[in-house]
Amino acid sequence: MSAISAQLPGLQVVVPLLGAIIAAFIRRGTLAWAWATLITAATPVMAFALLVQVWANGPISYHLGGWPPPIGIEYRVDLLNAFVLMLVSLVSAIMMPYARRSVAHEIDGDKQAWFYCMYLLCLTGLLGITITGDAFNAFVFLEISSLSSYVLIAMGRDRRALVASYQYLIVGTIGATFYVVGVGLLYLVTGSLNFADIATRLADANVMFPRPVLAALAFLFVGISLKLALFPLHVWLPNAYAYAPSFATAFLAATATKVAIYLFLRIGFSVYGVALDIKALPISAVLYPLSVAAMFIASILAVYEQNLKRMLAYSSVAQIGYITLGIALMNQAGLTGAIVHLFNHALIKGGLFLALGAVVYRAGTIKLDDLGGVGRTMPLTLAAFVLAGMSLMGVPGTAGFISKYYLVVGAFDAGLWPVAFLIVASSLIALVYIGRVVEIAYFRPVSEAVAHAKDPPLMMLVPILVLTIASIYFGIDTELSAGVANRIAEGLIGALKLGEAH
Amino acid sequence: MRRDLILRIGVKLIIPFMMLFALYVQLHGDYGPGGGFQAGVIMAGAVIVYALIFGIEEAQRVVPRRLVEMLVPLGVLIYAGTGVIGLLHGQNFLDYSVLAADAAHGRERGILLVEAGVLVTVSSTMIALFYAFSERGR
Amino acid sequence: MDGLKNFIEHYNYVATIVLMVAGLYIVIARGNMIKKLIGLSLFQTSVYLLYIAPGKIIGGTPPVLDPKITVYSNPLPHVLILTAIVVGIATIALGLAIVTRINEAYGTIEEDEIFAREEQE
Amino acid sequence: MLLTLLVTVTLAIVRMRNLFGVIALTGVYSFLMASVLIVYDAVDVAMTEAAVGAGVSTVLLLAALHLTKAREYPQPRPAAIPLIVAVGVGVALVWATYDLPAFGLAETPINQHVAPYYIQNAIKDTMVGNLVSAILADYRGYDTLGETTVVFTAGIGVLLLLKGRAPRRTSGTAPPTDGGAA
Repeated sequence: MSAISAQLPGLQVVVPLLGAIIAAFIRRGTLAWAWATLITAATPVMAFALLVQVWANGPISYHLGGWPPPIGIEYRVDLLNAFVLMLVSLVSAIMMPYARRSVAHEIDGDKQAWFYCMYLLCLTGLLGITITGDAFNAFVFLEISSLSSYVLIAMGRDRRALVASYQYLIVGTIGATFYVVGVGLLYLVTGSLNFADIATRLADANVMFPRPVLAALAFLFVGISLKLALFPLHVWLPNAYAYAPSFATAFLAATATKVAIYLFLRIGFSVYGVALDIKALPISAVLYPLSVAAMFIASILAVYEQNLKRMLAYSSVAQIGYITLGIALMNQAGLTGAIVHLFNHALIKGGLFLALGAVVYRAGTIKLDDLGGVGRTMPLTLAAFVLAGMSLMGVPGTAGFISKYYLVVGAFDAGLWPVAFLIVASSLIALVYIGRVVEIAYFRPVSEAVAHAKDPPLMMLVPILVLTIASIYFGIDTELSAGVANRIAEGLIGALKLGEAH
Repeated sequence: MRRDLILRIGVKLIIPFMMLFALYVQLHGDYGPGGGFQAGVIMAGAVIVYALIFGIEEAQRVVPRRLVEMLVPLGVLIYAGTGVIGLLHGQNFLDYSVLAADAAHGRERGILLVEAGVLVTVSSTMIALFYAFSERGR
Repeated sequence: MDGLKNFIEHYNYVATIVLMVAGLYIVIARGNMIKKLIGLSLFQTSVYLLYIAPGKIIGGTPPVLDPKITVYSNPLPHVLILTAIVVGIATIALGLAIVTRINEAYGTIEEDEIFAREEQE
Repeated sequence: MLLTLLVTVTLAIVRMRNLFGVIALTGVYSFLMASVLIVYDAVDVAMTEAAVGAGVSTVLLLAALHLTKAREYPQPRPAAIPLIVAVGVGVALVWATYDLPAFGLAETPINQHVAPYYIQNAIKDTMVGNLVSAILADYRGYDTLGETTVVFTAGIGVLLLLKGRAPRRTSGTAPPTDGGAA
């Protein structure tokens, strides 16, 4: 037993990778789905075991190939990435039962098996980015997850999915190349690729080569921002989410951007923050205006959107703005808010997109005007949608409220009461776009498109309900979300090397 | 193009040498430039040249598409499987030192195995890409 | 004079940067989807020099061990760039497959025409 | 100097409108790049670049060009914004690299920190004399597994996209309704 637990960090990625390889041999869609479900279900178990280990004994270092860093590649698990691993794998596992019907409905029969292979590769890539302690290894796994997500998106039925996928490919590759340039500059000035090793050598490098050190940060920042869809670099996201198959949208929305945000935290705090005075770097100065712009402009764009998937996609851009705002605050409460919102938003958006996928499955459309009265023909689905939507707005008693609460406290702690006001004000816009759906779904006569629709089969309904209930539950019991996030923020801030003021 | 006897015979003569060269690049990778990736590209090149001259159906008779599609994941499986052997011996993933009596020989063997995995995946993927693009044209 | 000396010592960086700018320009400015992918691959290729040039040691030899030689150029950037090349070609291959499908679906691979068609719908 | 030639070819690629010519030029570009890499002692990389850039990518580009039968025509796109973005990135990099160590020195961080370990120990650890192979397949073998997985992903991805369903006709089909899944 102890032998296995020592190998857990490796297995966390190797199991889905082997799963994906074996899935490529499978021809039958249903069999591939069963296999993918089995593999996916194993990942949160491992992530949970890792989280427990790290919680009790501190960071774990796992040397791939037996070579110690910086000679070889290291997997380094601390509380932050154990938490993200847990989040990504758990949400994926919850979604898997849903996948079967939805994928069978939207993807041609002979392509389903490989669709699951792509999904497993994407999961492998995301877990690999999260767990690795090596900057270049993160790039390799970033590309695994990116290439597979381009394919997942291109599998959408609408021909616009192809264009969306192409645009994402262009933007994603530019982002990845910027990331490589940034890593290259860091490598030039420190001679190392290991995050922790770079951090120890960066302070000296900054004395000798201050410009490349700053430029590296800029390139990493832009590269990752393209991936995490930071406003105004989000243009690829709405179409990609709108035209991808429903399951792919829900999976990517709940996981991909979250992992990019994690990578941002890792580089900003664990590499730069440990070596240099993070408050002297222009991170906050750039993040504040962009985050606030995202919160308002993207939310307003959501209000005017007819296609509900695009509406939620714009809402995602706005929600990412809240997370980056929390990062920009750089204090205990703000960072806790950012991390807890990372968690809550994954649950909320996962639930919302799954609910929309159910509407696609039954009604065949997600154009708002066609969905009059859908709340009466698909009562449970729409109830879930509305509950998750309330959590999205941040109604007290929901998970979304907890995130907003910490963010507002963080803003006050930083002495920025206008920012606190903006957080509350922008949340009201979410009330408008979710309210619009409520109005049409419940107060309009039943339209032709939804007349014969009904709630989806149980296998699809249960994941929707689980995610929705979770996005309420974590507003009441905050031990696992905010409790852990708080300790992570404590760790990140405690490791910072701050300027003279402290 | 099909009537061009010299071309056809020339290609038939060249292809064995391309294959041989690919193997040389593969196995010589330990001591000189080369390795699984480069060898894979050359190997695929041989099949593609064959297909260009003799037509795609003829090429698929020699190297069936079904086989190529199986080989794509097989290469990665060889690579990852080599890593798993380390796991089974209680070492970390991809630790090749367990593959032979002493660590250095084990690692040498491990490098040979994973390079073979790379060769299989790269060459079959290149051929698969070629088939996919050329069949789409008809 | 000092500026010129510095320019020559950093000529490899300057060339790298020109390639990078050209590639990025093609990707953003051009509307033809194949041309964009070519620009993308130029952009990726330019990074190779950024990594490899600084690893070259004047007087060093390629990193293949030989008892007669003592100074080798740095092998690690070579390994990283090998990986980057492979990733690059994989991306381009996938991109071309998507472009082929776009051409089948729209009958064109000019971005502006595609957007114009979507406006009409 | 080779680098200057490389820059010249690049500018020609930017200017040229004939896609066939552009693809031929990218082949030239790759060979030049390979030559530069040999000068920098990166023989393995040069070999790969020549095989991939001049071989594989040219074949793929030509295949795609053949399938799409596309010609790039001049379009009235404004060139100012792209130029500003691209040049802006360039200026940032020039600014950044200005105080990096000059070319060819041994006393730089990258040549001092991790690399010497490989040079001194590779033959003892792995019995493989080509350091690139030793690092590629062993010390950083996990990256290479990832790299092989990327190839695998792209391979299956392209097959998924191009296999099966007969090509839809380019015109005449009604666009599917909003949101797919009709």
